[in-house]
Amino acid sequence: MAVSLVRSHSEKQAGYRELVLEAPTIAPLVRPGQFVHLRIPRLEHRLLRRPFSIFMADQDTLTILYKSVGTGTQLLTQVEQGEAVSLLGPLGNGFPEPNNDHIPLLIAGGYGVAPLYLLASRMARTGVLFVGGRTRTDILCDDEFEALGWDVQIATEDGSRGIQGLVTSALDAWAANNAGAEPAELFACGPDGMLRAVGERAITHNWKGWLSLDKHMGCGMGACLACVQRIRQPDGSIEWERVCKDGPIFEAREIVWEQENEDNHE
Amino acid sequence: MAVSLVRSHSEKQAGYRELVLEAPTIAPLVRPGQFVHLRIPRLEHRLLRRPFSIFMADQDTLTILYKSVGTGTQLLTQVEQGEAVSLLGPLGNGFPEPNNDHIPLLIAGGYGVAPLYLLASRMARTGVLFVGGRTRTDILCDDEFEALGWDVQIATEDGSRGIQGLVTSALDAWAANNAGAEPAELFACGPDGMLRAVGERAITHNWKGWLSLDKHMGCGMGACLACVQRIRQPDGSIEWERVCKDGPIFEAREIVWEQENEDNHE
Amino acid sequence: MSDSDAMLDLAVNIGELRLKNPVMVASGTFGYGPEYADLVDLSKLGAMVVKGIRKIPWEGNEPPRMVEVPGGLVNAIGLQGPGAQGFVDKYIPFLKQYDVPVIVNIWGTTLEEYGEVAAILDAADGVHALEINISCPNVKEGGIAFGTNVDTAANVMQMVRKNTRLPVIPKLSPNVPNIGDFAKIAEQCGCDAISLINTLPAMVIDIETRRPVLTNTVGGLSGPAIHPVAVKLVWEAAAAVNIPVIAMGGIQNAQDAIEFILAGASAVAVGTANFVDPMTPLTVIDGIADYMRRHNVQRFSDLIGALDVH
Amino acid sequence: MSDSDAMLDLAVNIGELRLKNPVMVASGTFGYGPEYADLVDLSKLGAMVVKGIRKIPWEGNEPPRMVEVPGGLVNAIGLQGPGAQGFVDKYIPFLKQYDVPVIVNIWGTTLEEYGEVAAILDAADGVHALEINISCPNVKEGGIAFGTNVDTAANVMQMVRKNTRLPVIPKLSPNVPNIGDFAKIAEQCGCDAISLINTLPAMVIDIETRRPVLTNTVGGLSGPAIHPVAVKLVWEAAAAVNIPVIAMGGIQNAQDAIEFILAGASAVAVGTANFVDPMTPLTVIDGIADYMRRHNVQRFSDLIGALDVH
Ligand SMILES: Cc1cc2nc3c(=O)[nH]c(=O)nc-3n(C[C@H](O)[C@H](O)[C@H](O)COP(=O)(O)OP(=O)(O)OC[C@H]3O[C@@H](n4cnc5c(N)ncnc54)[C@H](O)[C@@H]3O)c2cc1C
Ligand SMILES: Cc1cc2nc3c(=O)[nH]c(=O)nc-3n(C[C@H](O)[C@H](O)[C@H](O)COP(=O)(O)OP(=O)(O)OC[C@H]3O[C@@H](n4cnc5c(N)ncnc54)[C@H](O)[C@@H]3O)c2cc1C
Ligand SMILES: Cc1cc2nc3c(=O)[nH]c(=O)nc-3n(C[C@H](O)[C@H](O)[C@H](O)COP(=O)(O)O)c2cc1C
Ligand SMILES: Cc1cc2nc3c(=O)[nH]c(=O)nc-3n(C[C@H](O)[C@H](O)[C@H](O)COP(=O)(O)O)c2cc1C
Ligand code: FES
Ligand code: FES
Repeated sequence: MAVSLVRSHSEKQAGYRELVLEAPTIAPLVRPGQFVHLRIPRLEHRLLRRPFSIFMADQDTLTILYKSVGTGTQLLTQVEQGEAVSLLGPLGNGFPEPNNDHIPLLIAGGYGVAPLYLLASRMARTGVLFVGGRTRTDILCDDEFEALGWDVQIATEDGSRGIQGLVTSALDAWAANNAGAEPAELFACGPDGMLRAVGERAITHNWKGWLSLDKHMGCGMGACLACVQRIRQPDGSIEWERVCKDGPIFEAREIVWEQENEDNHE
Repeated sequence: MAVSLVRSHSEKQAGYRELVLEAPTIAPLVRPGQFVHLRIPRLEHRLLRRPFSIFMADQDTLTILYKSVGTGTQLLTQVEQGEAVSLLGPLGNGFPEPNNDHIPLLIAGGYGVAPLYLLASRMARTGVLFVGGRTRTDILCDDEFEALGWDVQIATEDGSRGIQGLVTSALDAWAANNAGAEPAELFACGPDGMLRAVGERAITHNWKGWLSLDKHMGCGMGACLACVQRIRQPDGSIEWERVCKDGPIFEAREIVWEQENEDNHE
Repeated sequence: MSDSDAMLDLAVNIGELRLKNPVMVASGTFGYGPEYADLVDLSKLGAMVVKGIRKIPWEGNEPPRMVEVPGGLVNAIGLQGPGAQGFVDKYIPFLKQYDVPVIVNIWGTTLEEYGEVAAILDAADGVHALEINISCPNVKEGGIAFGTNVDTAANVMQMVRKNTRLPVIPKLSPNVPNIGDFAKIAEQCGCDAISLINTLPAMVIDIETRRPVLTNTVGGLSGPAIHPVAVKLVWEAAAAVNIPVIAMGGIQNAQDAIEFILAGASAVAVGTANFVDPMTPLTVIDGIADYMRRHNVQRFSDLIGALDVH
Repeated sequence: MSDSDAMLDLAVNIGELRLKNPVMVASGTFGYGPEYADLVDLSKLGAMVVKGIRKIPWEGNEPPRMVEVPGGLVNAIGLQGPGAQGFVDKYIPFLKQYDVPVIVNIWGTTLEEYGEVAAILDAADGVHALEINISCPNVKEGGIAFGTNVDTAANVMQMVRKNTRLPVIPKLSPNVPNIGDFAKIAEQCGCDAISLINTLPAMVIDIETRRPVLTNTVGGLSGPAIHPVAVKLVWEAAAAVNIPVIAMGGIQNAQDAIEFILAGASAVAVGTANFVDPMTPLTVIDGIADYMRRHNVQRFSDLIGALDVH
């Protein structure tokens, strides 16, 4: 737990902002895929903290990349340089060590690029980033990935950038072209529907698929049991695990998706 | 009811601020002693509006002079030029027309100068302002009153400005020096203890004493009955009246002060 | 007004009373009519519910009577009022100027007084329904003392029913584990509707003086803080009976009101929010209309109870 | 530590259990111990109250299980847990590392299960008291179903009392008009203390999908929104009995806790505020000490019930 000062806060592109926090006790500990649980200043009429993936981290600072979607994130946009923000973190399991014998495929939806960028920036090798969104302004960080030497493949639902369609179509096309060439390992972050579709690809192609789940959280510390997800255990039994503590990253085969309400995911 | 834009907002002196609001539908209607009921921007976790006396009013704007004392007024200090503020007003009865045959004596404690200044600035004649406070920084607007040609008498409890003591001591001294010279009319705004003491002087000297009461308010419109005060009626009976609607100004003889908890007033 | 607007039907019946829209103001939060009339055209309201009235004039409690808390306020006004005849003489002529049903909230300290105040108001021209307050936490006798026991509640309902032909609407106490039983008793006693919730019994202490902030010691909590509690009780009460339910508790906007309606309320009342923004009842009406347009609902009654439980 | 600090005595007894200070963490809001242990030294707490445990492991409800509302949150976790033996095996060894009394919150779907879980925990070394949950609104059987009727509540209390020598603390439901009766029954059944309040039954509806937000439909409201309601109930319950009262409901800071203490609570528990700021229990302890210093109170017990009612 730390009180961090805002070093800078700026718009990255329409609807998305970057918040850089001075967090010398947290930042050096960060593993890619972890998140911070942030108390939004002046959000007095709502109680809970908000979870955000860590987008960048060095010795002194950590950066989050966020989209303004509701009461809290809208107020967050008003935070100013020099203000104090209370942070819990780094939280969650983070991505496992990538297997360097496999080509890494990163699949991102919207702000899902955030943890994947930290992952990519610390990887021993480059691979392919598949990044999707509704429209062109939802495509983030393609420059940054290209600067790291990654192949960036873009898909938008409205066709305003890259191929028109879902990010999984781009992934499927890649898989078809590269059939058998090289084993791959998937790392994905984005909406549930996307993660589920990515997970199916991982299973079909017999690749590992590491999916970062996005669940509404209470404590963020494993105490309240608000964020649970059914996870298949090594012995075949199915148990609740806590997305905040045991996750947010699970392997595609472990996740027991809900049968019903499939369309009800956000 | 109006949504007003903040024309300016500045510190007047340590702890006191002046907020100028564009209120062309309200400002021209204002009578001295009336107040506005203000919804404080970003005070989301508290519901009620806050009442403030009108300090200045012209055709387009009205000004309040306030002290930061709690959750709401502290947030109010953060309101910026150009921001929108929701106002109800002008509310309350306001001071009666002064009797021009009598010398007006104004007695102010702390922010109590606010309605008295509007009153003075619209009076046909000048008189004496007695202004008191705990310490020198609680003495407000003496310059403004002097500019209007008023005699200003200052009292502070710690003696850091003017005479040391209560404002009523200054009033008593004046009354002793001017015994019988001229009939006076009192107009006072400040804490209950002060008002009560001023009311006693009014009765003793057989002057009219118009006291502006400060009660916690709910609606400010006469609907909720939160702000009631016992008032002696012309027929001698005692009835609750609403400080927000029937007041905030009552004549000293009408007010039935509470017997108990005398020291409990703020 | 667009074509689709012309077809929007916001009207709803509460017993024999037809409301042009389902949004009332809650008793005690809008005075007797004149207080907000300069700001809000009373004719636009679904109904005007006036502050609690007993037979005789009543002083209410000593101030302080109200204190703000996070998400709400605690009040102990204590039902100050001009008495039944005083109300009729002083406010009915004013209210008659408006095209709005007037619902009078009534109480008494004895069973008999409930009957008497009902009879006086029944005889007055210009009163359109009676809301029976058996749930006020702020008076020592009367109010909640009647409302938390099914038998005494039934006695009051029958007594009022006997003394008026006007629609009768008992206002239930939230402070019971079995709200459905109270709703059913109301239906059995021939009441035309029920309303809920009244404020939740509450207390605030000044830790510096070590005294209760309110002179009455306890008061009633209202405002957004109680809204999720009210939704649950309204849902339970509406499921228990066939008579209409009028819902209140923490409504700040149309969304809060629509939650109640989906849970089974036929009408709603805006209370504490009037103090925050007196236009709230009107914005709630507009917001419900907007919602109906967006969801292609033409008749308001199709929304009532349209909750899809998992 | 100054001279006056050395003399501050924050200790308090709950039955035979001596707490070094009166500030606990509330069941279900601090896990089983390890969750917050890196941030908060458990040895500094007055007591650690763990999440509700029944005899067998229990799945709880389907998510979503929590939703934020103004001034609070509504949860329907549904008492997910590892079962009595699972708890003993998995968490007692960890908890034993700390110098803190462990209070286990227990429940069952039958009277017998309450007895069995009590017996299992009684046999375990490292459990210091049992809090009986007869007030959870989020399980279909058990919980609140037992807690809103004086007779069934008494049966549970007697059953647990029979099966343990540990201090027994029934946790009362706020959802009753007569909390004093439940407090008295607890005293008569030989319970060592009572705790209150549990969450208030509540419901949130998503008006776009027209479904309850929580899969369980209803949940329990906690947080600042319920604090004034809790203060009133604690005051009433404390007045009814001589056994100690442990108070909870919306504590965010020392001031909120002191309100409870002045109203008659011997100890308090911090719940939802742990999610906002895990340091809250510690800042509440410090704040109580500050208050005692400022008010020249040397023994904490002199504050209990020190309210001066008008
Ligand atoms: C592990 C994790 C990492 C995340 N990383 C990022 C990130 O890097 N960038 C980013 O922009 N967003 C991220 N999110 C989503 C972010 O937490 C939500 O957008 C945010 O909580 C919305 O808050 P609000 O007050 O604006 O929305 P409101 O809808 O007003 O919030 C109401 C409640 O719902 C919760 N909530 C709403 N939407 C979500 C959501 N999508 N996920 C989880 N909880 C939600 C809020 O936390 C709050 O408790 C992440 C979520 C999780 C679980
Ligand atoms: C008719 C009238 C005119 C006023 N004129 C002025 C003025 O010109 N300048 C100025 O600085 N102040 C004035 N006040 C006092 C001002 O309303 C309070 O200082 C303000 O409400 C405090 O709000 P808060 O949120 O900062 O304090 P908090 O203590 O956090 O407020 C809590 C609650 O108590 C009420 N409250 C607290 N103190 C007072 C008080 N002294 N009077 C009334 N209600 C109070 C608040 O309105 C709120 O409902 C006036 C009050 C009244 C009744
Ligand atoms: C100041 C005040 C006065 C009230 N007076 C009455 C009353 O006279 N009779 C009554 O039945 N309810 C009374 N109520 C309760 C409201 O009508 C309503 O049931 C309750 O406040 C919940 O709604 P809300 O949260 O929207 O305010 C009063 C509430 C407040 C805040
Ligand atoms: C997420 C959550 C889980 C809870 N679980 C339990 C529980 O297992 N057993 C219990 O008796 N109370 C449980 N409670 C109730 C709390 O212990 C406490 O009584 C209540 O939340 C009021 O306190 P608060 O407002 O400080 O949170 C839970 C509350 C929350 C918010
Ligand atoms: S958010 Fe509390 S356990 Fe995950
Ligand atoms: S504040 Fe509501 S009547 Fe005066």
